[in-house]
Amino acid sequence: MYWHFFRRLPEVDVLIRLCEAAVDPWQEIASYQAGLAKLAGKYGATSVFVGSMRDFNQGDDVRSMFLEHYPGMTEKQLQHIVEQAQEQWPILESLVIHRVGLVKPEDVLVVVAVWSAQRGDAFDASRFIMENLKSRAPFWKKEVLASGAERWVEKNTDGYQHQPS
Amino acid sequence: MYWHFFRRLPEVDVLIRLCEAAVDPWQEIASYQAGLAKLAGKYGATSVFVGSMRDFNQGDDVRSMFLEHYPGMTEKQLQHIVEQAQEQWPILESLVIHRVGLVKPEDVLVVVAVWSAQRGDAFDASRFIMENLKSRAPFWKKEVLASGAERWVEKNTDGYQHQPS
Amino acid sequence: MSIKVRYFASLKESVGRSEDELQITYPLTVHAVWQQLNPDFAMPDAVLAAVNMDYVALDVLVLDGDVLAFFPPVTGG
Amino acid sequence: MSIKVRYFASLKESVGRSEDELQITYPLTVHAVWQQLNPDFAMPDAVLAAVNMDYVALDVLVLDGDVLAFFPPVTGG
Repeated sequence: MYWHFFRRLPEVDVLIRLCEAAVDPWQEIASYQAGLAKLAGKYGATSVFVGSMRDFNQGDDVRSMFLEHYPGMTEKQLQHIVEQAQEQWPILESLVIHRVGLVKPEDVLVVVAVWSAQRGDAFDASRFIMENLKSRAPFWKKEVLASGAERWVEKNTDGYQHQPS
Repeated sequence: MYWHFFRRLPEVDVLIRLCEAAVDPWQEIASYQAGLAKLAGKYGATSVFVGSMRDFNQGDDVRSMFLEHYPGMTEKQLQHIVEQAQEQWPILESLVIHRVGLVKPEDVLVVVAVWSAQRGDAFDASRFIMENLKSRAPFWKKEVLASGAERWVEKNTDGYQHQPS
Repeated sequence: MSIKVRYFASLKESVGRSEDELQITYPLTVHAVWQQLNPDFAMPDAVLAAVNMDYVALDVLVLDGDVLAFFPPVTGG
Repeated sequence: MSIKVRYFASLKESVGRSEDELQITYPLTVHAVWQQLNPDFAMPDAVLAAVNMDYVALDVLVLDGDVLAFFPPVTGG
């Protein structure tokens, strides 16, 4: 029906992890970076974004949240997003962690970290990965409000909007 | 000669620290964040930039580097930069750490972290702080090359250029 | 030809099922698959579709063995 | 009137001093202060100047008690 043209990607490592347990982002990044011995002295820039759960949304107190996802597709799309970032910026290494399942306010939901030689690339690539994750990775949030009522979050707020591609 | 119009700034905390000893950025951020109990559940976004020393620059191997600065002015300018960020974006908290003195390859040189409710603000503000730090904070790098030769770094490479203001 | 259809999140609740299996004798578009399986429920405007875990347009044809997924706009991160 | 002048980094090495003290009887611009203190060394184009730790243009007048600093483009971060 349609042709896929496969392209060889540069050899760049990325770790993509979905996590049911609580995430300590700084510990995760420190551990991951400790494993990057071969890149020591090569990267001058690390850009990190951590998204965490607020205790309010759209004017309501939120007690907890369930993060549903599409196993398999999530990993495939995140991999694809990171590969697209690698094609656009000379990044050396990336890390993407996302919570799934039941989460509580203050919990970390997502971690994106990018290592590169120059800071502009790390800034751009981490934001690209984050924005594309928000619009293309198949996660859905269902909030439990203080009242006990449940509701699906219907759309992501915010700046950049990208079409699925 | 010229008039200063002072403006009251919103009450936002910021920690600015110059550091002669080695910096563990993830530990620093974790510790600082642990002290933000009053903001727990309020921030949904943390954007972090870490700049570290590479072992090469302009085609040469670099053995070590001395970071000179202008004590007093450095803190004043960094404070001013963070206040300007606070005027432009609704950020909740910031952290700026910069090494001074003798540094070695792989050492962390700078840490900028911004906490905010929404991710766009944290991304924008952290990049603004970093770019302005690069162009306005009075730090100067002198490299010691593998050959033993010393040289002052004459300008910062990179994307954004801002005039001192 | 057999295709597997999956529903996620609020859409799963709306259709009342998480999966369907559809036997077809000729190729159908993504949109036509929805109509066959949900004759009384017009596909919501904002629905996203994926075939074999890649996003597709609604006029793409679904082939034997494909896994087709329908879901609402994503809200991760 | 007395003003204090400081030099940093490569500029400190070029002028061979880290500080000067200048007594003046009338206000001088930043640029004129440089010329008085460094008559044989034209101010490099890229030099930055700060009065009391704020950046200033080279035509700003320096006042009694001010601390004036000259330095090359900054390279931190």
